[in-house]
Amino acid sequence: MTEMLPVLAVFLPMLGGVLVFLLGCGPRNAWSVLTVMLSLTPSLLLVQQVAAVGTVEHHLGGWAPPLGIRLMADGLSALMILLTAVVGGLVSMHALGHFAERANAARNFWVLWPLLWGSLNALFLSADLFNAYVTLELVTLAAIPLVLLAGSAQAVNAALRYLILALFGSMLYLAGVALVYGLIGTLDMQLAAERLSGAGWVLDLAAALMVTGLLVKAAIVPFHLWLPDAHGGAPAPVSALLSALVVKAAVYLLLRLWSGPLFEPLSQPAAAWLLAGLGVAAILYGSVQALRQRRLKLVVAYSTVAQLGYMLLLFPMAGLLAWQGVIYHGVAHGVAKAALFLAAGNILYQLGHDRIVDMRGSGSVLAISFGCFALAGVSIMGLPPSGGFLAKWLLLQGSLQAGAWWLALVILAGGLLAAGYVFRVLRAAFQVPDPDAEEKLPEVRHIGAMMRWPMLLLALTAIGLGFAGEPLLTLLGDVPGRLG
Amino acid sequence: MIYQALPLWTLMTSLVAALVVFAAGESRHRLRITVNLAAAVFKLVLVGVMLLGVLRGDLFLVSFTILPGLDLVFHADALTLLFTTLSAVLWLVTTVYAVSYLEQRPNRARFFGFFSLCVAATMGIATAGNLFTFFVFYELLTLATWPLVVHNGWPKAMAVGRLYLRYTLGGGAVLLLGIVALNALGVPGDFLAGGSLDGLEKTHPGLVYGIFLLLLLGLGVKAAVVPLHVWLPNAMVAPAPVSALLHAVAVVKAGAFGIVRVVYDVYGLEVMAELHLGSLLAVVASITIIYGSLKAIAQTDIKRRLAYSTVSQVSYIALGVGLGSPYATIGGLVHLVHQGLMKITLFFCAGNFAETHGVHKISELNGIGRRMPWTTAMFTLGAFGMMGAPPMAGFISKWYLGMGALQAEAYWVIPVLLASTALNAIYFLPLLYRAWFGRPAAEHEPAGMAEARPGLLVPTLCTGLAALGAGVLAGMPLSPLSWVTFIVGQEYGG
Amino acid sequence: MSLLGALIIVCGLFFYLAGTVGMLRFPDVYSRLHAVTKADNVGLGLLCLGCGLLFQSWSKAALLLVIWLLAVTAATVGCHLIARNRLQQGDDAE
Amino acid sequence: MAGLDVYALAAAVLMGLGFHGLVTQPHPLKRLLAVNVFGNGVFLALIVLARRLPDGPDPIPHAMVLTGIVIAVSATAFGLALVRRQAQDRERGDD
Amino acid sequence: MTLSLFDGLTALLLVILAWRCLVVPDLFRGIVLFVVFGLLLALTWARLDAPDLALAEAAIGAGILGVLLLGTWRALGSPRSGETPASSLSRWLQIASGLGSALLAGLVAWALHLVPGSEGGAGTLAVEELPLPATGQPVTAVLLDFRSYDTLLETAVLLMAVVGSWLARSSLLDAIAGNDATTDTPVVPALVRLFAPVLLVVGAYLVWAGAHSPGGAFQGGAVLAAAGVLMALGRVLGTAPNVGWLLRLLMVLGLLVFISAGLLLMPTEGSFMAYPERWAGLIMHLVEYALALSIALSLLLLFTGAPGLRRLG
Repeated sequence: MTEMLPVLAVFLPMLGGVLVFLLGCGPRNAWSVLTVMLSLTPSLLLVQQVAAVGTVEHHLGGWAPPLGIRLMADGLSALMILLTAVVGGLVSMHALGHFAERANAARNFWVLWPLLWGSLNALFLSADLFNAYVTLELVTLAAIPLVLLAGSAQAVNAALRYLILALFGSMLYLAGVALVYGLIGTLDMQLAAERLSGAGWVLDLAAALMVTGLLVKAAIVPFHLWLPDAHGGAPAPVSALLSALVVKAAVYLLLRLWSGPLFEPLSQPAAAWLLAGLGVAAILYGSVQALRQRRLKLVVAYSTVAQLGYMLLLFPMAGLLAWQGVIYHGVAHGVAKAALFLAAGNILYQLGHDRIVDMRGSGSVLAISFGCFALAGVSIMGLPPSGGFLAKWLLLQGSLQAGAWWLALVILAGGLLAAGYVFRVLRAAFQVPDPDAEEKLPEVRHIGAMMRWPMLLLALTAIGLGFAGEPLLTLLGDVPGRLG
Repeated sequence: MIYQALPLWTLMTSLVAALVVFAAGESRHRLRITVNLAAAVFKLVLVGVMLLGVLRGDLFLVSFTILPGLDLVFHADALTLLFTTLSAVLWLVTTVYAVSYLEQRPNRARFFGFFSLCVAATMGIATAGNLFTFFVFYELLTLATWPLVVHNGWPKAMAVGRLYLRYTLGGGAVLLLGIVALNALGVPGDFLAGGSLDGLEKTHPGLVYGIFLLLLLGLGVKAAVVPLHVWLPNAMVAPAPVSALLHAVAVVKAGAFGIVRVVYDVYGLEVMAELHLGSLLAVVASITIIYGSLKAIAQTDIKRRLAYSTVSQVSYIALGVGLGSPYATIGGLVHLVHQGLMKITLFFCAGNFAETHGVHKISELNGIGRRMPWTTAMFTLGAFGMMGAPPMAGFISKWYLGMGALQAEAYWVIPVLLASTALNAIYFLPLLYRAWFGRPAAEHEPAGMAEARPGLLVPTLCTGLAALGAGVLAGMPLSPLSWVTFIVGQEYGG
Repeated sequence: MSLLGALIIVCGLFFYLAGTVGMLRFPDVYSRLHAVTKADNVGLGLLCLGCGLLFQSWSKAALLLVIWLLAVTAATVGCHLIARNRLQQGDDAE
Repeated sequence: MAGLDVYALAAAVLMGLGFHGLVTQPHPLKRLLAVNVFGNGVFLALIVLARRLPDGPDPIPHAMVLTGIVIAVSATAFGLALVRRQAQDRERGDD
Repeated sequence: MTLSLFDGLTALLLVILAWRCLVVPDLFRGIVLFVVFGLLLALTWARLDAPDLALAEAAIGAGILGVLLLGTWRALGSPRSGETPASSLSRWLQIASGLGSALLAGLVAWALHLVPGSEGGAGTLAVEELPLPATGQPVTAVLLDFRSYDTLLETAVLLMAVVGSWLARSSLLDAIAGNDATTDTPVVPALVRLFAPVLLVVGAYLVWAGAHSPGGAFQGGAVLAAAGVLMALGRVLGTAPNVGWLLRLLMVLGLLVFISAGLLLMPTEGSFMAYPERWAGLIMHLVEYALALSIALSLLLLFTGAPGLRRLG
């Protein structure tokens, strides 16, 4: 049974999507709920198995690599699958409420999202360079139509831009894979890691192509242009999924490759510092942009640009602590960002707009939404007690141990900038409305439990991650590959 | 197990109270008050039990592994109890005061929720067993106090809130850097009597010195050490109970308490002396004492004058700790409690003046003594305490500080103390004179007595008399002085 | 036999060349269409014939014939549509 | 081998052209074409590499390219739908 | 010698076509050049011993994509969009981009020159191990057996692209049908009547032939889709606002058959998509036909751009 779980984690969600495609959401969303169950069960079982027995592998079609494709669930995969399950499960619940009045959008959402879920799991389980390309494309092509659910012209523009860049990114990645295959004739990551040592500058070029492609997909700073519009313009649950999970997919692959076949090229100081420099640029630029946005969802979207930057700081530190820190950051950010987007979406839904200036005094009316925003914001700022804080702690310690003290300064500065944009929103909520302006607050729409609880649970999880470092990092285990 | 985990439970009482208050919502006034008071009383009982336990020599320690090799540790030693007792008592009193103060105002659920959270954070700071745990609650305190500072929601309050965050979060970041640097060098920063550097000062003296500066910088923001004090006088826009709490227990004391912990339980007196860090601290503290007093004289607003007084007085603690002799330590630590009691009394009084008669400026105090005799009497007690007049609590602190300075052969401190006393007199005596003997302005019709509401007055009386008692009864067992002597005995004896 | 096949193929190529030159050089749509369809259909036919001779197999030859017929039909229809479209657009323009 | 290196060169040049087109062309349809040109360069490189096996062409790059073509065409078709929608929106905006 | 002249010319032509297609200001010309580029690429695949790819490129890459591109050009409609605006980048940036591209091309070319053949790798194994009659052809063996997982996932990509196109709500067929010359000429329906059956037969043949010679589900599916496109253009098929359940089922049939065959046999066979030896051939054929149907329908729907299809008169 254990060996089948990886396969089930990929295909049960996809079957769910196909089911909804054929039959619709069903009476009272029965099929949607069933789909969520189908998706959650194998994911959670798989994580539990990995925690219990360690790495789980599956040779597809019974063919061992290099001929066949291998699925592998190690600690890192399990952690990402767990993140997807938790965020995905709760966002699904929110989506049931969010799309309640839009049957058509609901149906499309429930087709695409389970497919996306399966695709994400497929990517996290992939141990094959080319299969990773296919799964990356799956993730992208499931994600972009979701952006369209907003239906606006802006969403269409963002989607098109996203598509073109994503397609280009994956082609770059594929070019790198082609070179690697030409060098050693295998696509399996493990085998490639063993055979590639000392492959010279062709491998460096391959690494450069693959990494650039992934950076484009991950919206790291010079390639971030599509992200704010796409994430800021999509419906709230979609934004949450995109920011929490989809952009992480490309970063995940980058980390996976770093710990495997691309270890040598990416460990050269020049490459490591170049990547970290991009990360620093992302942190500073994204944060400053977030400070300048007028719309709440754009603030949150730019925050994603900034937060992704932290994950690139790993390369010059290259130690166990930094590895744990970066991945914990990914997890914590995923949960917190999903909570932020759901909160922002709820605020938008309740007020009918998300202009920060016009939110004055709405804090007492929208106490729960703003409360969740604040809780998740704590994690984004990296303040205790939260998952973001533990990640920051690990990263700081890693950077100091590696002697990269100025990275520590950047991390701290990033936290302060994040505090700037989070508190800017909260300030609007706390401020009393201008007594001179006789405007009363507009009618506030009520949100149901289905939209309230997932947001609250995600926000609490973001805080709770501040106490869950031990079990999760034990699940993650050592750095796979050569560094351990 | 439950007994051993008492430090955690004291924290949990406030935390649970906060959650209940948040969950109950705005309209459940009675439930909110009941929960708050019950939690405060219950906490007091727990702290009492712990106090006796520590006296008996029981071990209170509970820890959770948060990251591999990093624990969240709660413990209770004598120093912890000094701070927890102060907080628990003052929380109860301030809750009563706040309930009365905020009657009929909006957003009370939010206020009391964050108020409880703030106390929980203070408890966490007091019971923290290592620097990591300390930092967690130190930052939580920042987060929990911000909503209190901006509670009014006026543009002025929001601006001050921004200033407050800039200072405290910036300080927090510096502190974090220092703590992480220690951890990266392999020192988990456990709070152990005599220090826990494990000889690091021998191998990396430069780093250890630098890290101390980082820690001091980070903690100095909350302790309002000059020039990091700017937020404090501005934070006066907050409602009176918040000011009282910020000044007497929560924020500034968190900083001061942190300095105490770092000096005694992380670095240890030997290292402090070896690297001449103690004298550095004492000099900084002295500058703050004088500067704060001078600035206080220039203020016309009562609360702002009190605020600058706080800036000055809190640094007595740092001074005592920095001097590093037993007597000076006693003086510094006991001032942690004494200053709390006196300053909270003063702020309660200022709140009473403002609430009852709308008096904010010093110039408006004329004749208030006849209309609010009880409040003014308490104000007088507090003010004399601050000046260090016997037999008030403040006198004890200053006496021990002076003795300690002589013991440490730091003779330059004596003039500082004398000057500070003189300055205190200069900025407090005019207030008292106006209040008791000043002629009310013409438009004030001199109606008879108009005291503050009982809900405001009773807490004021309690703290004022406590401040008096702490001085008069200093020789009794379990008085702040004897407890501090007990602590110092442990620190220097062990 | 194979020589004959090769000769026919070369012939077909010539027709193709002529058609292409016509398409490039002729002044308007109609005459271009004329050049391309006529010349190319013949060219393709000759090509198929030549290949059939080279393969020396009846079944393959039949297959080539089918291909030629289909291509001719498609070219005819395409030519018709283009011309018609042009005619309508030209009418609109004037 | 030498004859086939011409195709390797072509593959590399196609990638360069595609990249240049993507950077410089503003029209989304052109950008889609540029990405496709780039992709075809990559595919060509894969097939050139497949020929370097001594005993017959390597089927694995062939399968990879086939998969790649289908993915690229799917994505491009979707992109074209978006381009049309963009034009529709713009027309509606003009009215 | 002649062959390398041919190679040189082809490669040169490929590059020139790609270059022209990207730089000509006229969109229509660009598209036509791209289609020609695709056809030449198909020829190149054939030359490089990749007949499967040649078929796929001709049918999918040049054929279907060409129709889509031209249709989109048509749908953009207004003459303004005929000329694409010149680059908005400054001259220096353009030069920088050009230099960067040249550097990229140079590096890749040099790397491709250096890369050795991957002897003894997966490819050698794949050629040596041709276990089943159903997959007698190496490429088919890789696609449907060794790396069938990739094939399965790419079918899902196609499905998502179709759903995405629906969401874009921009029906291509409706956009180009309104003012088309095909509307009132009897020639087109006649052509459809003649060609559609031929294409259907050819498509089916390609699927069937995939096992032992070039062809397979994708190539066959694309030809079938071409038949559909022809019928749509000839007004035999039209768009409908909604999808019937049958159409939906057909769209996901390949995916469903593929997944369920894998999942159902997993408990007995031990791994996903491992089939018992006796049934393997049958299952793989079944999968191929189902895939071909789904691919054909998906490509057709990508062309019409509307969710549904209906028969016209």
